Amino acid sequence: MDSLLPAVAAADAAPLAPGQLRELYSLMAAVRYLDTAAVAWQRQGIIPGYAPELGQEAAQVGSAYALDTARDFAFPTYREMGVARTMGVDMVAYMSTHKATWHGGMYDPLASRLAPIQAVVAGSVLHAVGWAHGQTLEGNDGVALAYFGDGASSQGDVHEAMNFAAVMKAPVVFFIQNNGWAISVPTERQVAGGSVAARAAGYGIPGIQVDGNDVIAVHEATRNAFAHCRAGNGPVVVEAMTYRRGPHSTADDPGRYRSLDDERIDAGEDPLERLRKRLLAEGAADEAFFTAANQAARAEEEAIRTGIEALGPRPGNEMFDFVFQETTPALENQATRWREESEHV
Amino acid sequence: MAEISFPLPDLGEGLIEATVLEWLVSPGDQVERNQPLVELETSKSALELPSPQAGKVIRIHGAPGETINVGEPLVVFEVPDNTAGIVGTVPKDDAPKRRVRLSAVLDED
Amino acid sequence: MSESTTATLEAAARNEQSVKLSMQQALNRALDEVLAADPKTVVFGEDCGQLGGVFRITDGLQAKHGETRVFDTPLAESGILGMSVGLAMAGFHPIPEVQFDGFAYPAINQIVCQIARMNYRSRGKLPMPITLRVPSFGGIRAPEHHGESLEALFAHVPGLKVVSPSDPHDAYHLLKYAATRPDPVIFMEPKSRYWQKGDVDTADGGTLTGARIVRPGRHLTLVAWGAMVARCLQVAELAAEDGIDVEVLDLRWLKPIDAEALATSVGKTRRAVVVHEAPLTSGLGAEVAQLITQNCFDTLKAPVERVTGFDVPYPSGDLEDEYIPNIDRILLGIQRVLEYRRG
Amino acid sequence: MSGRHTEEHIHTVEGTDPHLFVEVHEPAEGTDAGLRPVLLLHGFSSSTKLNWGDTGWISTLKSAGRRVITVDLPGHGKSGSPEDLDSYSPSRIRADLLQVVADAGARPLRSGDPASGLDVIGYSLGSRLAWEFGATQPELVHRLVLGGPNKEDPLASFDLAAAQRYLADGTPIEDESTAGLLKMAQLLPSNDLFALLSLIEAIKGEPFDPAEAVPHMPMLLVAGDQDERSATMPELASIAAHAGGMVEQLLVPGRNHSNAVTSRMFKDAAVAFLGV
Repeated sequence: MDSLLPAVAAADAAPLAPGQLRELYSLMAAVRYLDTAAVAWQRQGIIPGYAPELGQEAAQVGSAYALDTARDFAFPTYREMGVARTMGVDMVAYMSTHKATWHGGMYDPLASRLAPIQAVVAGSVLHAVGWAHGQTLEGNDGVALAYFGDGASSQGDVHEAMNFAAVMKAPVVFFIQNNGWAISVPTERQVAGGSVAARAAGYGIPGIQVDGNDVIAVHEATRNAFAHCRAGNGPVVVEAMTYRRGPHSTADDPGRYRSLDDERIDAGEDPLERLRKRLLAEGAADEAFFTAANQAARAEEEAIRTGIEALGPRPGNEMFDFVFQETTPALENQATRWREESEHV
Repeated sequence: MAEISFPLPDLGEGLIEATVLEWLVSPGDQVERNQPLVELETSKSALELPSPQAGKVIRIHGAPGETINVGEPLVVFEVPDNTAGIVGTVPKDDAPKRRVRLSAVLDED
Repeated sequence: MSESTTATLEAAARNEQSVKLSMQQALNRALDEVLAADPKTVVFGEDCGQLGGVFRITDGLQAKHGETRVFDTPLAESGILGMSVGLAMAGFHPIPEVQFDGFAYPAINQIVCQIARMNYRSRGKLPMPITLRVPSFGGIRAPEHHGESLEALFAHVPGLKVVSPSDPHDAYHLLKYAATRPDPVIFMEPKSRYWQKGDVDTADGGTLTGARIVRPGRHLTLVAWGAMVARCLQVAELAAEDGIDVEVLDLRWLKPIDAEALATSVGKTRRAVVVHEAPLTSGLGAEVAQLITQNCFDTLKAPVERVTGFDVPYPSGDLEDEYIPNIDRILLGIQRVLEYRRG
Repeated sequence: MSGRHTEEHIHTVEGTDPHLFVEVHEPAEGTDAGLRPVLLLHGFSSSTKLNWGDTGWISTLKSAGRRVITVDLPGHGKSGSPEDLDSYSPSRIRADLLQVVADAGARPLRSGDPASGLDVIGYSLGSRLAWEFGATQPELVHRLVLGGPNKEDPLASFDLAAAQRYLADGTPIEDESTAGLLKMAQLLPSNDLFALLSLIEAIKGEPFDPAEAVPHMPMLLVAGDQDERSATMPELASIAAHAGGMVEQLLVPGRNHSNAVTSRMFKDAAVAFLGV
């Protein structure tokens, strides 16, 4: 497997500054608090469901931290809360999808550079290729960052996307969070050969496997991948080996397919704890920083909770308003009928 | 320009081959659709094969007296790229044929 | 310049605007003009570049507009349509082609779950101005999956619009119209009509929304679209020999359906037969029949008849003529309506 | 085939309708030579389609500006298969043909009017019928082209009993000509064997005797030089010549009785011979 990106390995290899490392920690903490809280909100009846990303904070924050929202674009699945937070998306607008307010979330995908939340497994990977090819056609240097998991890698669309991107030299970073589980099926029964990154060789493009719980390693790998793409060298596959510490979603019961002992052994070290130790060891942060970061994360979570609780249902006419840019007479009739009949009762 | 090969068609009733009697066109000839291409003889009858399309004849297969199997190349045309090699056939706008006639007393109320 | 000279020049200009083209040529010209007019338009699909597409609809466009505007993709329909979504998100106006109706099936996920919904999902922030060209319907004795009629499937999907031209003039104008819309349009080209020529008035497309009366009549309305329009016109001529004056309504837009045109026509003729190649059950004919019944129930002289393909997989070429509504089956459908007497 | 079907105008001869399938093919657009119509008479066990359509004769004549009348003989092609033996007799067929061409617009010859009269092209059995038709209708028939002609009708020596035995229980047919003719008839699933045997029976009742009535109008005799069935063509020519008619003969090299009919040489000669 390619671990080097020859064109850029040396060029963009400056280590992260202490301030950037602290920022990474703050982001991961914010994500951890919100993620943990969201599971609680579901239990409390504030939101009907949620897909936690506990344990994947390093993979999400580390990769999204490499993205330049002035020119790049990210294509999430339904489990990229950490990506959204890192990209600075309004988190009430983002979490509204889990409140069942609006499928794609209430944020503006164009302004935030984050495509709408995608419920179809591997549904958006091809979109990233199309968007990226658009950059080539326009002569822009934007890069598409396509998120998907080990389970999604079984979908034919992922093959089509990698093949298209490789043929067209489209600037796409295929970022796989291999979290060990596709709901109840472990990676070894999902990914033949054990690695998605290994497939890259078949497309003649670089494929990198990286410790997905090491935020610095993830970030550096993604940053190099971006540089490779931006230089016109075509797509890259980055596979972050991580662990889904929580259930697939709040409707899932991992006790039916894995034990707590398994989880303890397989999950490895908590990515936040790992970064904390490193910051302390390098003298980049002290306990006061961590206390402050955790407090800020808690405050942020409270604010988002308030926002989510305040979020009422969208007006029913929006069902009709966003189907087309140019509506149709039949749809207008249905909207009128809906209004009359809903007001009648 | 593109080449399109016209194989010996099934001449009906399960015939599997035909013998070339005489070519009516030569390589280089420009032919119109339905222009006679070749005289063929089968075990049942002799017939003249009309050209399935317009185009320039590039190659012909089978000297007089030689037998060609159904499906084997008979003649190769050069045609404008437009319709060369498209999938399926180009349907003809035949004059409508009917068996059904309408009968109705229309009460114009 | 004298008045008569001006008139002559205008007449000459008008003549130039009316040209005889096949539908293949008309579509090719429409794409050419759309590519020239809008630098954000991209045309792509399997073999769309140098080959010019399996039906030559994109013939010569790559040479003229360049490989960044007109290009070949790998052979994967889901990839083509998924890529269209991304291009639309990047501000392009994609005009992808799937080579044949049946090859839209591998792309159904991207068409239904993505293209049709992205505008909705993004609350109007990510419009999908995608015109998906699908050579459609049967009649050319082609292999399996090359003769299908998917209009009901597409029309059932919220967020898609569906249109099918029946002659070169409409093909030219409807494609130009569809390609400049901000919503996804499934453009179903009747592949059996690609090569017949007709007059195309390039200057005046007429009304491009809604249905079109292609032959006025008094006694009965034949509703059709795509390749069945030409056949219904033949049927109308034959019916005229028998003293029945048939109106032929080309529905054109299969979504949204022009319910008003249906009501106006059948309100006048009081009898209707809808003709399509697709299978009977849950075909678009059922929708048409319902709309007519809804709006013309009081004046209808007979239940709306449907003359359609059968609920069978589209057959091989040898049986095609048995499957596609032929002149006699349509005439028999008309006869059933004419003979109908209430209770 | 884009012929005009004349079935709307049914005339009966001798009180019964022969159910003959007749088509009139107009000259190709813009080519009308202004000449009399050409009647085509096909051979035994053939049809208008096989003898004249698929072989390119109709299109050749149309392109030459000729109006063409085709008719399927009783029991052949798209014509009916009457049950009475009389409907198949050559004399009855000649009477029906006269009615057919009259209905199709053929008019008696008038001096100086190239559109008057009728040209007739026959092949094999059709040539026999044409010979007799010309001999009995001198006021109507302008010229004759007889392809694959024979002085003696091979059908007259057909062993009808042997054929019927063969069809009933498979008893082999000894007579080679009979076996060959029956095999030819059986090759086409569309043939009505009962009707063909009726035709043979009727012909045996009225065998061909070219000397009995000899046509006097100009005639062109054509056969393949490998055509054994037309070996007596020169004798037929001399009968006609002795009677004072103008006779031309043409041998098509390399062709036999079944494949001479498509020959371009044959068609060109016929078009030229009739184009006066």
